[in-house]
Amino acid sequence: MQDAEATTEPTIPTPGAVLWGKILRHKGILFGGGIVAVMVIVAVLAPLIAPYDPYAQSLISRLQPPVWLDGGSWQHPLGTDHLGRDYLSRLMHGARISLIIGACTAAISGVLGTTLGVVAGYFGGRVDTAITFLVTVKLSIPTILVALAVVQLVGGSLTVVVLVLGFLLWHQFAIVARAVTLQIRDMDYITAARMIGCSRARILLTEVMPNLMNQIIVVLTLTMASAIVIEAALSFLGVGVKPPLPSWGIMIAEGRTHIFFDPWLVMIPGAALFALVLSINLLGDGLRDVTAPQGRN
Amino acid sequence: MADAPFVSVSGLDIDLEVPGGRLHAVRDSSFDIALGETLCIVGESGSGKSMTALGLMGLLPSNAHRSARRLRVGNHDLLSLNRREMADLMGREMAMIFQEPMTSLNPCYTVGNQMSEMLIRHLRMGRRPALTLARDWLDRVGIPPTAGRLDQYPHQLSGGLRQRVMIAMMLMCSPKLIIADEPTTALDVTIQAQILHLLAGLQRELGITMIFITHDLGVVSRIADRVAVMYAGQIVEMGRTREILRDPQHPYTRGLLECVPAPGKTRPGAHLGTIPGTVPSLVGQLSGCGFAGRCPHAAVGCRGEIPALTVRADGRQVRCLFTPDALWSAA
Amino acid sequence: MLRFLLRRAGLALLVALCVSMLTFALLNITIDPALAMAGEDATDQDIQALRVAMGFDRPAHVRYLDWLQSVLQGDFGVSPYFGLPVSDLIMDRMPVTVTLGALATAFAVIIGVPLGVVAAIYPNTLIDRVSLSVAVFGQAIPNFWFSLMLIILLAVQFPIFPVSGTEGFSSFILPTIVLGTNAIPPIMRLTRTGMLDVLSSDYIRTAWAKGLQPRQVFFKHALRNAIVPVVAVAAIQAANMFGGSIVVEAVFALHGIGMLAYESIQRSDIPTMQAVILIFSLFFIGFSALSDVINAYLDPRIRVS
Amino acid sequence: MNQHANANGGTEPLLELRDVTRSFAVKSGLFGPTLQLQAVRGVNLSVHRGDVLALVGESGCGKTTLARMLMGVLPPTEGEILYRGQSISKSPLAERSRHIQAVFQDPYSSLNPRKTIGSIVSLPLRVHRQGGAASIREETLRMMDMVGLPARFFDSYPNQLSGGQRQRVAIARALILKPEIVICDEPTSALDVSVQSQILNLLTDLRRELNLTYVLISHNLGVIEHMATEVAVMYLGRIVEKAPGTALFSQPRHPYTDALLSSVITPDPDLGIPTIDLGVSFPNALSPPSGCAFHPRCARALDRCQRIAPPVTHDSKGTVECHLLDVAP
Repeated sequence: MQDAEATTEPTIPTPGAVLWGKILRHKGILFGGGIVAVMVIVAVLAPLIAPYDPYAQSLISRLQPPVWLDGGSWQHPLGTDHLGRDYLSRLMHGARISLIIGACTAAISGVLGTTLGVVAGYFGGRVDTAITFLVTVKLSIPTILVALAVVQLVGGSLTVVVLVLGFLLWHQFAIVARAVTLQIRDMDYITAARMIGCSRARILLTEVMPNLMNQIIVVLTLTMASAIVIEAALSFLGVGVKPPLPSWGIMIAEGRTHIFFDPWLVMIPGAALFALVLSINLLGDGLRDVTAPQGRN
Repeated sequence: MADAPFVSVSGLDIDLEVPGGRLHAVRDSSFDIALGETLCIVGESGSGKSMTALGLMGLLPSNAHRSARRLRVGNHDLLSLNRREMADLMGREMAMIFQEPMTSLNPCYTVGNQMSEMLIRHLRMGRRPALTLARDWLDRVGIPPTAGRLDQYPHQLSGGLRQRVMIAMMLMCSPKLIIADEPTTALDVTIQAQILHLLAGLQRELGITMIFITHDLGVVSRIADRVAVMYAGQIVEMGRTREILRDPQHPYTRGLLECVPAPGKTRPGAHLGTIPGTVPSLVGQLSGCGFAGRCPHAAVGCRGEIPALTVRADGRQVRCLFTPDALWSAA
Repeated sequence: MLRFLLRRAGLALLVALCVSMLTFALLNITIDPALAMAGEDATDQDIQALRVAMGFDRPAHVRYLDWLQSVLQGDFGVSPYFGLPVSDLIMDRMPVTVTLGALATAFAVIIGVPLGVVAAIYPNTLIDRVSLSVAVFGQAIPNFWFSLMLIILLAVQFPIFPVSGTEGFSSFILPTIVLGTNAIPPIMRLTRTGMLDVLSSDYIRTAWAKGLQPRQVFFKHALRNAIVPVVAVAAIQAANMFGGSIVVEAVFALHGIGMLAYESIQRSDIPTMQAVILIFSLFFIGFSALSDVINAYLDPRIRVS
Repeated sequence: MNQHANANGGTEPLLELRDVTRSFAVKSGLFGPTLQLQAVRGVNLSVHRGDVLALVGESGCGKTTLARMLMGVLPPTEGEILYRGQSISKSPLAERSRHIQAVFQDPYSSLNPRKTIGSIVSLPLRVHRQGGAASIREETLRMMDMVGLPARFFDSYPNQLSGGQRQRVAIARALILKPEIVICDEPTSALDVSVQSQILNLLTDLRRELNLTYVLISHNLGVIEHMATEVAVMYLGRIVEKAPGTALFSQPRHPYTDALLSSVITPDPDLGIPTIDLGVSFPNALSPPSGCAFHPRCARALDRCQRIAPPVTHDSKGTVECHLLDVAP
């Protein structure tokens, strides 16, 4: 029986307040969320705050080291690349590409996967069998390989990369949405809503979806992180967005030629990528922690 | 009781670390049980009855703290034992039967494996003789040894059968004390009666001392020699079963008995007795009688000091400032 | 049990068929393969000639069935770029990738599972925090950048390992670390949460109440139940690594299937692309079927009804 | 009490079940063969206005499946369920929901954790567009007051309420459309005894005030004896005995009813543990025994019980399905 009964007090806070309290006390969320917030601000304001035009080449000031190395200066705090472009400005504009790819991909795959998952979980039967099979087939398709192949054949642009990744990364949403919907479907409040005469659409939108959102948001963050990494990998391999766009993957690929003498050209954009992905993951893991159903004991 | 009691618990406190602070799940629990006697601990959810049992067995969850003045079973002082010595006692000297037969057996191993494992561990038996003994024990708890039950997995058995397996398994090493935590609550009524029969029969036959945890006053009345009624982490009344059920002296015990629909007592369509309100929170600093908030007889004094468990004339112990005369005659 | 195996194999075949169809459709119908293969400077005549030469002028379903029939006989066609039969190319590259896959899978499982178990047995201790940090780190680090960092750090600053090429066992060490590091987090996390779940279950409480020794409780009773979902995830990770990691093979210049995939994609070599995608899928399908069979062995609820 | 007038079948039944059967496809194991499980096998039953019809039986007897069919959320595979003579599977859901409502067992899963109490209780009114926002709020508060929920809970969430309070919310939601029939599926079995009695008293009062008809599903015979005017005993998907509550409890006629009643344990220290002669194993519902499904567990089973399905005896004392009725007077 419910031991929760023992702690029932009239002053128990609302679920929303409980959640916010937990979020504000969770170090991973605060740290990860903080870095993500800074990156988003930098990305949005990049055209205004970047010190130079990220495409402006200057052959006299090529391969200047960052300020903390010998020969570096505050003129180019992160140095310049092999074409003399300001590395800080390219990094700031690169954040835009990563975040746009991450957000758009997560949105497309989220809508696609969640819809499939909820439909499979709620209706069950043949519909479920079909969608589950679809997910199995999707899982068997190599994501990076197919993304590379399609982007290469169709031509690399931001839109193509977003669309391809959006259609390749929906499975996690479908799996999670289906599993949670299966649990919710058997809840008595769904039966009660059916008995009241609610339409299917109303039940799905007002009874199922709100209880699903927490888990979907977690998947959203994790999918965003993998989309960002995959885009960087594609661009690194020369099959993603095309130069001179300052994608971090392209910056790493270009810096690779100078890896033995100017390793910072690889380290800086890679570190930015690592930090962004790490903080999105920390945010997602944290959200999973705080929204997880109360454990036993 | 002339002899020293077989089980002696004194000043048992169990606190749980919960998000809001410390939950005082069991407070100053003390009881003695004679050899071969059955003590029922009865109470509602959150009363601390299961925590008492788990605390005695040393099976508390990791967020729990246990302290006591005395915890003795037979010649063993449980407070002085380390983890390894305690493990030697568990299953051998004192065993426990749990509430949920469906989840209390490991789904990955056969019945025979899980039963013989006990004998191999405690009695240093070989695998073969252990399996033979396990088969005998299944027969003893009413499972005919024919159908190759030893090779079956738990999910192939019904709830009643699993509970029989559990009982056989826990009694195989002939423990002196058995703690049964709501062993029949998850079962159907007809199965419940059968399991109670089995348990009571084996207990008498083997001379085992039993602590039986339940929320069901009906079960208490049929199986217990003595009863401890728990409320909000404390024993509020303790004594011989007949006396407690016939003449409850704590307002909570009395209220609880009136809530149970019983034939002849309540007419269809009539009202049952109720205890208004809900159980108080046990988190943080507690004061006064735990039942004061729901007690129809609560007075100013009830909210100050925590009342002590006092021994009354017939040997029963009651945690209430008032005597029944003062309470019911006025009402 | 036999029935289970047959039905599982049937499902695997069906999935393989669907994947082959999808792959074929993706590379032949959604785009014009002749146009893609001809390159940018090709004239219309060149493209038309290529179309006829490669048989791209026939209807798609005919080409698919044709292709499928050859594939079933082990013939993936001839690579226009390499000028060799694709099956020869694959057989040539397979040993490198399989070696790397086996090493990396072993590395990930050997580190991930024990770390997860220990973290669950001692939750909220130093060891738990360390293993969680390892997981967070391994999950977030982009593997191509991690490869480059290892090259900078180990191969250049402390030249112990070869940084590229396929020269004996030592050239597999860095790629194994990179691939394995990516696979450790899911395995470790799932082992940890699985163990934590199982350790708070009723039957583990029963095991303690039986007076069993910690070793028996943790390894006999808990691990067997907790490992079931881990097997499934480890199979997915293994499939990814056996299928060839393009990124890692490209960075370390290992001539495996991943490298072959990269080369064929850069040259729009469609027969080879189709073959490597199919090979990868077959690894995935095979490994996930294997994990289901292992789990049926581990968990009698799947096996015995 | 007008229960006896009802039992005679003098008035038209409010709810009637005719040969209702429900089977499920069950998969054994992940890839095992599919089997048919007959959860409810040809049930005939009628509920009259003002009745409290209790369905009792052990787990797996089909009472929950039957309840879900009465709620209209699970269609019968065969047979018909009639409300005032009309098949409920044919009447639109919106129409049905005004007459039949339900209260569920688990007060934790029956309320959407993301909605406020006010929004949960008022949902039926909003779905059926009964009045404007102000009048809906007023009606909701009136209903909450009726079930003993203070108005300050209007904006609370379910997690802020105790189990008993949640069950009051569920009752308010069920009654706000003023239905005639309320299906109570184990309404108190998740609650503590002291809370159970509060909810039972509330249900008793509401029935009197609103002239309700209850179908009460329970495994607790104490609760049933206290509440029910009519009792139907289920065993392996069939109703083996149906009789007015007082008659059934004083004079059970089916051996299963007898066993069930004698296994009830009331708080009486003078009595021992009852002996139940039912054997240890429960029959497999996937392949119910031939003849009378109860014969393998029946201590008085005759030869023909194994072969021939027992006849339905319908007389002034109720309905029984047993061969023994002809043998022993």
